[in-house]
Amino acid sequence: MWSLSNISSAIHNWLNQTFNPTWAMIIEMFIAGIAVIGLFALLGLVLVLMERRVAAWMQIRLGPNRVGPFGLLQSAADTVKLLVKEGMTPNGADKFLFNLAPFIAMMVAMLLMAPIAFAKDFQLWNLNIGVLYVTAVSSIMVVSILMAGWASNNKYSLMGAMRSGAQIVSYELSAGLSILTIVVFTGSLNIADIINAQSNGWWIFKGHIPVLISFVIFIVAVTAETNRAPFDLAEAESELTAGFHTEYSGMKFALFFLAEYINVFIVCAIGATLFLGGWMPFHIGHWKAFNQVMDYIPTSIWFFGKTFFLIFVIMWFRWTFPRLRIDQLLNLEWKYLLPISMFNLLLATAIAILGWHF
Amino acid sequence: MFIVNYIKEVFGAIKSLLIGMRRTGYYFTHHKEIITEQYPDNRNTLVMADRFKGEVVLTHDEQNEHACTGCTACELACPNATIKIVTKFDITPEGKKKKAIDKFVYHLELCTMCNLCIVACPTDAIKMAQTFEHSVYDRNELIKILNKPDSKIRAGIE
Amino acid sequence: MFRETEILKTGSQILPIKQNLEGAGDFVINVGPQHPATHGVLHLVITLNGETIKKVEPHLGYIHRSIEKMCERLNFRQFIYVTSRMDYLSAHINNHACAMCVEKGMQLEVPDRAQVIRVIMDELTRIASHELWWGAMAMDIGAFTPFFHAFREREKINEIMEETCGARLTMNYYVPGGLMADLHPNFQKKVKEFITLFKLKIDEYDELVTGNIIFINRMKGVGILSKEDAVSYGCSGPAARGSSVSNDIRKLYPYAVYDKVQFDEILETGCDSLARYMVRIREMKQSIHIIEQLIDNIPEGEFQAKTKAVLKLPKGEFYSRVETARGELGVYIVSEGATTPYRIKFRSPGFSNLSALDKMARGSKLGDLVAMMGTLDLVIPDIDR
Amino acid sequence: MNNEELKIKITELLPSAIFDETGEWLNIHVTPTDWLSFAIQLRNDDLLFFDYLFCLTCIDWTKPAEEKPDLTMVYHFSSTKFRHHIVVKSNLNSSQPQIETVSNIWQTANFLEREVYEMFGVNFLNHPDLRLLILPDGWEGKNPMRKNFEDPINMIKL
Repeated sequence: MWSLSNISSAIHNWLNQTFNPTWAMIIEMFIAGIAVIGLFALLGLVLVLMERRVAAWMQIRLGPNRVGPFGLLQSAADTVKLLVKEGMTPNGADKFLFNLAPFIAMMVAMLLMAPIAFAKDFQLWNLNIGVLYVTAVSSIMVVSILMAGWASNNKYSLMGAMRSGAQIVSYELSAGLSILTIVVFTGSLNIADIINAQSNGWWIFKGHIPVLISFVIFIVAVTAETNRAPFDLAEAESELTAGFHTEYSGMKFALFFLAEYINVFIVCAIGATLFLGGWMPFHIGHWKAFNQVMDYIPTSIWFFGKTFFLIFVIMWFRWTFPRLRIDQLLNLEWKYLLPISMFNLLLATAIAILGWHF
Repeated sequence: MFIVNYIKEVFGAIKSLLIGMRRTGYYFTHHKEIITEQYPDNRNTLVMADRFKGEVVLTHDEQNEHACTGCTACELACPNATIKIVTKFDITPEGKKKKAIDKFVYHLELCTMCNLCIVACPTDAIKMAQTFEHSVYDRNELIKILNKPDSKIRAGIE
Repeated sequence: MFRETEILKTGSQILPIKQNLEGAGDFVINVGPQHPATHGVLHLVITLNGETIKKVEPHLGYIHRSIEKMCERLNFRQFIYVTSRMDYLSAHINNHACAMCVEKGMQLEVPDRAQVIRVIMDELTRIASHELWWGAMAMDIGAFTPFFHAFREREKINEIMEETCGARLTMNYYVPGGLMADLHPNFQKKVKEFITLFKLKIDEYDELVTGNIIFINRMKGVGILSKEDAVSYGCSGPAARGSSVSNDIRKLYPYAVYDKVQFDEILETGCDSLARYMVRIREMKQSIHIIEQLIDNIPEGEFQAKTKAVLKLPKGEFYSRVETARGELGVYIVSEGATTPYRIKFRSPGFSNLSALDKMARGSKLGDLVAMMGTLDLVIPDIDR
Repeated sequence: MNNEELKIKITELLPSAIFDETGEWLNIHVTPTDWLSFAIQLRNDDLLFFDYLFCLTCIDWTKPAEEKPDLTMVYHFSSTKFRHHIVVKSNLNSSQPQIETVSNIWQTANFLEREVYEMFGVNFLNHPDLRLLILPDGWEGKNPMRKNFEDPINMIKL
């Protein structure tokens, strides 16, 4: 009754009864937009707080605990601070591109939200090439970073942007190849189909070693793609002060900051969808009772739980490892991840053709 | 064998990373290890070390008497001209003139807490206090006069 | 794209930047004076070709307080406190050098108790300094967590210092002829507690940083400083010992009671950043070893020799050398027989170590520069004085 | 080598050297004109092998009233092979203080000489990069470490 899909279809039906289909469509789009922006804001608040807490606990600190109960309002206070801050544009900067860049970063993050299935039958756009769409659109992120770096007219920014360009372009490859492993197994690019194919077991359990390897590679590659430590060369605080967003302040900086977290959320959502079964509950073989209990947990909770687990893993990376150097970063991709994932794709194809997977 | 070495290298690398993650994971789950001191909240229970050098004070007893003879040993010992002693001449009951301090001026803003004045004092009149919250809005508030009004030198101290 | 700034047109001193601008493909960036990796106000003008460093040129003086000149008007008791502010991470050891130099000039006999306590304090300071270096260096190369872990142990040392010396950073505990005050009754107990804790935690350092594959790759083969260069550039301390130059003053020219305790001079042959890193990590264990030998054997007796109220050094020149956490600190006093030094020169380890940075950095990547600066363990007030 | 052996050896190399054994180490006075050739011999001689220049500084003997500088360069050498030390001193010409650089023999002298150059105004001939190191760019005026330096704004006279 209260599942997200029921609510959405109820709204859909009511709108269609009240208005003519075109208006209903427009209103629905409007609602979807508001919902996405609302989700963005919420995710930004939650993820920033989560990151700070994870970092604090790993660093034997307490973390934010002053604003609100248990410091829950800390990120809200930060947002207010960023909102009222002066958004400066440097004198020598290319003003148009400088101001455009954070919005592009944000738009890319928003576009990526479209094909993600948040719960059972709850998806903005069930695209038949959903996976391809995600990999394609996420590459546009690099444009905003390059734009920010170039337009800032700052040497640190430029270096950060150039590093990030090299990095994202290379890591696209292994991220794409590891996604392809799942596509090969499923035989579909449609995200809903991929999730349905996992109704009798998640791919990470069904797919033998190739999926395990591609899962690891996927996590590493998306960490690099989202410019998170240990691959945060575009920011590289101790080398480039703040990398591509050195010159940004106030809300423009906040948009970059938010976009980074949203991107982390999205890639983790994709990871959860492809490898951990999206909203599919956890089932064990023939344990009927156990499986039924699992089914009672709402599908949206399953989805967010898995996603946040992956986000936690990525945060765990960040607060444990030192940063790589730019040449080592590219070595890792071209000498290790890419050959391994290519070989892995071959293996996966063979297994898929021979039907050795469960 | 190239391939064997390659695979060994990869697994060795992953193992070393996992060891590090185990360590941070341990601290993530063991909150008893947290060492944060919540400073302004624990003000009531905070105990400073008894030798902590916070600021120079002139000790007064209950009769509002101190032990400073105004010999300026501390003034000479100070590397930064933190202490300035202004003397005056008291008239003793016998009608003699006697040197005594008028003002013991102490510039906290110049003080580096080097403890040399305390060591130099022949009568142990001054000592280091354990206060440390010295922030004020006006720099002039840091110029302190250490002898309390109407205080006198303790009898028997030369 | 990069316009010449105002400074370029006016100052003759900035000429090299202009020359570099004219070079094809060169890219000049200023690291510092405000930069996360310099831990202070070091200003490095770096000429890059892409990511590769062509030249590093330090510009100093942002925290120059002319301590040498200041000391010329402070008497021999007073000038010691100023030196805590040079290399603030090894304040005790700086004070030790100055006190020793004055004692040498006056031929003061320092009581055994004071000598032993001085060595214990020096070694505690060395551990504290290396702890901070370890955390800060890990932070330089991108790992934030070790910083806090290092501070946990350093905090214990600070508490010990606070209890006995009354301050946490600039203690001013040594005076010519001994110590300012006797040990706090809790001292031995607390130091023993610290030793137990430290031995437990030092292995975590290896788990978290030393063994990490990313860390090893970041450090290995980075910032090569050959043995000959290390000597020629006057490098000292772990920076030189990582290039297998034996120059531990504690071992070669023992002072205080270093000739009576047993410890090893740590030498590594790697000549790179990893070697310098390992020297420091192993040195911490040696320091603990020294403290363990001495902590139960502090002789009873006076903590301070009897001295006159006004110290006067005879006419002449006096030089004392100690091993600080960063290397060899020399104090050179020229006395004219007055109560103040006529000329005083501090041979600071950081200054010489920094001069080797250009040699080390050429040809490596920008990311390596922070690793090199990290392993040189630069403390800027020590360089500028 | 001990001081006596060093003396004999150095007298062979430089007959005009004047020795002084009052300090901890053997002091040798040389004239600025002899310095460069002597320095090369100190570094390259197989028995001396002074490869470690650990301290380079300058002493200003000028009385505050005088204008002409009266400077002494002081070099502390040690050998990492034989562990012996010498101190080389050179009195500079008081009207035009200049001496040959040794920065191509001992690399560390590069920075140390730059420091002496700006602080004392000693001109090092043939120095590869004789620019201000510590003082701000465009510094004009006297050399701060000279005894006759006065800065009415920042120096507090007691």
